[in-house]
Amino acid sequence: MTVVLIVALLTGAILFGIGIYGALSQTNLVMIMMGVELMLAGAMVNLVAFWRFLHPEAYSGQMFVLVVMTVMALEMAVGFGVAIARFRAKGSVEMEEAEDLKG
Amino acid sequence: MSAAQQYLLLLGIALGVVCLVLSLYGLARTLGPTRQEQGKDVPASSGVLSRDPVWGRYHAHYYGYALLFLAFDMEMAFMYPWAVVYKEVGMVALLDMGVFLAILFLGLLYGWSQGAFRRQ
Amino acid sequence: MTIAIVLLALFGSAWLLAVIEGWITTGRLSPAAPLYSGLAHLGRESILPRSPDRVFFEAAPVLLLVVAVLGMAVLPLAPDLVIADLGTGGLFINAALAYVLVAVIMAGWGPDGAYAMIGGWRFLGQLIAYSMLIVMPITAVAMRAESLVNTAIVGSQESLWNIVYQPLGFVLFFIAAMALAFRAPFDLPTAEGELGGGVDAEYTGVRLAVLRLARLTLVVTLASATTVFYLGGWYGPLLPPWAWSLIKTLAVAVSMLLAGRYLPRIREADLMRWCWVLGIPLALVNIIIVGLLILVVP
Amino acid sequence: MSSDPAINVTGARQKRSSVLQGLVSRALARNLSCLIVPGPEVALAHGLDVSATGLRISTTPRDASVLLIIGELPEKMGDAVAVLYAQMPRPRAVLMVGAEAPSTLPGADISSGLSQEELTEAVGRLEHALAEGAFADSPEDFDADVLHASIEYVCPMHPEVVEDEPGSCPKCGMDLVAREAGESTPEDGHDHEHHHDHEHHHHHDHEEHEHEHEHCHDHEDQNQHDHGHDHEHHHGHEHHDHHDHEHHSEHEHSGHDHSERDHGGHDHEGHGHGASGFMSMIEVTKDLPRSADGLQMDWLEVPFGPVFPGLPGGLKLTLTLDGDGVTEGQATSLVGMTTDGAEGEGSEESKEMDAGTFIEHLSSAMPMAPVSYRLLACLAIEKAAGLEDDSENAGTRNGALERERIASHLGWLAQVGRQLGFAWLTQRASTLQLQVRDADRNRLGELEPALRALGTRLERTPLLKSRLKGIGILPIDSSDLRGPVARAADEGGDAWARLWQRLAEISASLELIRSSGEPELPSLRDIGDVSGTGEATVDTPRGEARLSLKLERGKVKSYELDTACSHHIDLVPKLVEGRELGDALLAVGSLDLSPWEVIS
Amino acid sequence: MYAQAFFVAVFGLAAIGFGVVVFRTSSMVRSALALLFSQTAVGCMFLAMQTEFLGVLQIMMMATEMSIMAIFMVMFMMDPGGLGGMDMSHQKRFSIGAGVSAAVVAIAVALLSDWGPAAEQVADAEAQTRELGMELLGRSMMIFETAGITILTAMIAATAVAIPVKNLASKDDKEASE
Repeated sequence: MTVVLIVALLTGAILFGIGIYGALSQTNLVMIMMGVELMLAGAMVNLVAFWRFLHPEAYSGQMFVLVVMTVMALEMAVGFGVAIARFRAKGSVEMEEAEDLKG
Repeated sequence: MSAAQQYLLLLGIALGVVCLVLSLYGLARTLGPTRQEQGKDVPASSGVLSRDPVWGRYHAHYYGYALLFLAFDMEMAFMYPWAVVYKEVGMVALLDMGVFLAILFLGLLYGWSQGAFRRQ
Repeated sequence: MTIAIVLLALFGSAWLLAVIEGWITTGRLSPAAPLYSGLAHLGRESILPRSPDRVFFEAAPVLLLVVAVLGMAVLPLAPDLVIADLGTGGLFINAALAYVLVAVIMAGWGPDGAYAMIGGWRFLGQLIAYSMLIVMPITAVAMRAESLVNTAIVGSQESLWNIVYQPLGFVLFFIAAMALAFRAPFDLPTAEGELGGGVDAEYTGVRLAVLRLARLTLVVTLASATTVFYLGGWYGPLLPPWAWSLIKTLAVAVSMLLAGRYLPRIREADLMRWCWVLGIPLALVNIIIVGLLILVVP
Repeated sequence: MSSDPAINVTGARQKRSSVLQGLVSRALARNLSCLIVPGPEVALAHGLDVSATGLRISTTPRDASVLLIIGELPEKMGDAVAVLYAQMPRPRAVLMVGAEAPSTLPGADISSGLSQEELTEAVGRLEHALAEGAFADSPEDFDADVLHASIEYVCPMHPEVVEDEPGSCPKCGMDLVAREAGESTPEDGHDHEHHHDHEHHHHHDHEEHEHEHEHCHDHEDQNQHDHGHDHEHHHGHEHHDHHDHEHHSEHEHSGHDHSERDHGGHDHEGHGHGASGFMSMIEVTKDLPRSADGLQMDWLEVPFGPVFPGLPGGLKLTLTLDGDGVTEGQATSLVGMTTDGAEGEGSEESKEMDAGTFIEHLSSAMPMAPVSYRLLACLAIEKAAGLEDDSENAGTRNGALERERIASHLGWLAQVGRQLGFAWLTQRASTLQLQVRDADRNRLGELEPALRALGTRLERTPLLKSRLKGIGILPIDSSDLRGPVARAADEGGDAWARLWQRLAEISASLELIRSSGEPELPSLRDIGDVSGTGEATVDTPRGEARLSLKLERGKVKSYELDTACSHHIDLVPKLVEGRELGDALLAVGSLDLSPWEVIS
Repeated sequence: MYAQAFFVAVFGLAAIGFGVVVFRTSSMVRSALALLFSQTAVGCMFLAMQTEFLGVLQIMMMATEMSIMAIFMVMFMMDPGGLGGMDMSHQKRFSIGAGVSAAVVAIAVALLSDWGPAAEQVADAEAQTRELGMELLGRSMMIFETAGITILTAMIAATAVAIPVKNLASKDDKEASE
């Protein structure tokens, strides 16, 4: 009865793929963070599926998901902090322009 | 009722409410069309016709709070499971959570001292 | 059957609330007023702003209503009168009510009007202020009940209501619930004197009717949550359990409406500062007090 | 109730046969909400209790079915009224009280006189009319000049190219972009938000051309892929191209890329963000003014008024908002009196006015304080006529003035209540205002405990102090303060001090009335056909007003009026700057500006 | 079981659909709220997989976090309303390639691995919350406290970076760097 597991893993993989696409293709710091969030979401789907269908008795699996969720929130907090600081200094949060300015 | 059935029921209620609203909209449509007139669809701004879009970069002056909130909010993800077993575990749980909250409280104090708790 | 009764109770309470609200503001008690008001809204044109984010504009009132009804669906009126007595009930109601924010942001951003947009983003600030004060008092309630199941939470109050056991939590939760329902004096997103209606400003006709209904329902849901978490739910002498639930819910809802009448609107800066500098430490103190009480008193 | 068979509501809704129609029409008639123009405070000043007639007072046109216009509206308000009427959902009706409908409206559906009885009766007629005629077969569209925006077409690259017709730019051949005329010019630094409008019209084009762009992407992406490890260099080069405007770069791929990006870039270009084709956030933001915390955001100019629930009707406050903070603000009055008498001094058309007419003219132009200005006019004319101070009437005149002061301050409290969402205060203060307005000395004595209780109650209201304290502090060098604003300046000079100053004045006025005569409307003594000049000063509820006039053969030849509000309105920019929106509005509200008394 | 697969698939598709919208729309608020609904759908997937506490938690946390994301998008994106319809991406082909290959690898692993027998039974929500609490206070206590420290670090880092100590001090920096 692993069909649910497979479905969940496929979803997780595709979400992860979309997240990678977003993180790589976007020029903007905030949009890149959205890509990362999607990647983490994909990872969480996988983790939950593993916990549920492989080791429902080991709650460290759920603990792991909680930690990923925490990472998600903290990534946002720090990311936005950096975005504010960048914006204040440069007037932009575009990543490309950062390189532009360096040169 | 199993948990799955309960969630299905909730989903059904949500869809039911949506259908109810849609049927209300349908009922309202039977009463007559909305006349398209000059100026009617411009957002109301107290007697001045302001057609300019307002979707600009909005300055949220509370971003200091927002940053701390993002981090601090995570605390309750740990607190609910903790609360449920608190009585069973007893003193250890109190100490554990005490340490955890003390750590977070330090963060709040730091934010406060740095001026995050104000309109920027 | 249960569903019908609970929904009837919900919308019936909203009706009563509307009648009472009309009574307070105009001084006339007319039980049919909500009916006429609803029909009148049905009869008015429902205007779409000219270049809105239409998805948001349409979704906001519906989402608000759905959220309020879903919140009510997990709250028990009597031991067996609950639509879905979830194992995560205390958390689920939080989750449902968090989407009030999403609905308000949608309503604010949707119509592309300045007043509405400012109102929507103001509510985000308001959420940052009140949110922890919804979540943390419920934690303390769950500590006593040793469960997140709402019927168990009421059950834990059989001998002593939580309002006596943890009054601090009740006060914080009540204030935060008022802020969540964005009624006066916390009506920052819809402030009439400051934003000319704010997020409500662009809704007309049947959409406005749905929005108003949703807001009333939200008040009832929050009042019911307060009843379940702090006022001992269905416990009470003589009357049947559901009657006690309804009476308490209505009393809380009316007091929420009345409080706004006698208070000026709070400043957003003050709200945020007080919630973070005073409210969150107090909520922590509440948790610690409850924790000690649980350990000390058998 | 009139049983006129041909009831016609101009703002009726298009009919579509429905079983619900009859029921809904009746509901519509029983559920009337009105938008009061210029504002509820004017209704109160005229002694009208609108909510007692069964109308619900609405604060936005979106929730109103009746446009209730009270008194004669100055010409400048015509456009505002038309906009409000246009934004009300049908079925809608116009109810005129005490005046003719402004020319911009289709005409009153129901008219009534300026009294409570007539208004109640008119509301009854209105209910009847709506029950019968809320739905019509073919209602007429409402239209007014102000609702039309002329569309003009501009070239995104060349801002100087403006055409009336769509087409292509004569200079570069690009498609012209539609925009609404009358917008600020592109060079207008902080009006950055305007650019969206252009882009909006552009949006459509963009989508149509998407196919082409996808083609371009392919090329570019190919390039990227090949030099995958070489990003930094590649981008640096690309941007270099943009800055140099090398449309025909030898690097074909970069060239493609450029044209794709340009599409977005053009929109900005027309707005004075430099001539570079590359749209850079840095360029967009670098000319923007910074907020106090160093972030450059888009500033938004938002009108508050002329019919805004939190401000007196007729006052138009335009605030430039940075988020919900105010960066600058400007207040103008749309209903202010123009002293045509003073202007027309030399000219032949100068309106000579009979002394009696002049008094009526002046007092009716100031609906918020008619008694004070009537008194002022009487005093000035008597002075001009050379009459001695009249000691026997002084008591009654002062009584009337003080009574109006109480009523006016109560009106201000009601206004503050509306602004703060403090429903109890609004209701209590307006009830008291209506009672005080026509009260005699005994009645005022009876009302005294209620008035004092109001003060005690406000003192005990939680949140009120924190809301008002520190709001609207005037700059130290502000001059020309008058009335309560000036008297409160010593005690902190904030909104809280002004509240207490006004409450104290209410008490003081009660004392004065007790010691003076029965309040009576000031009337002009017989002056005869004299000539001369005279000047008088009256301490109106909002501060001293000075009137100097020239009398010729018993007629007012010219006059000059100087009021407190004309000066106070200039304080607004300083008061609102850097404040949070709610605080800024409250600061303006605490000045108790009466836009009618702003002389232009 | 098939019902479970059906709901997991439906919510999975919703999550993927909203995830795609995130990078397809030019309105920033839509983008942020699409991410929110994608995360909500993920939460619903958790619920469908009977991981109730985490599911509800996910649904709840994301509502506030993604709304805050929306306001930051509106603050920092050039055209938050998306009226200009401009493209803010680069190296598209490379990104698509990377995304697709990552997804393909993950899918291949998912399909080709032998996952063994799936667990049929799972504890109900109440027991799950309780067990998670026990885990939190037992074996994973250090993880829990470490999470606390991490949150503290993030709070300090975000505050230190974002909150100006002195207003407009940074303006001078900017001028100096130019």
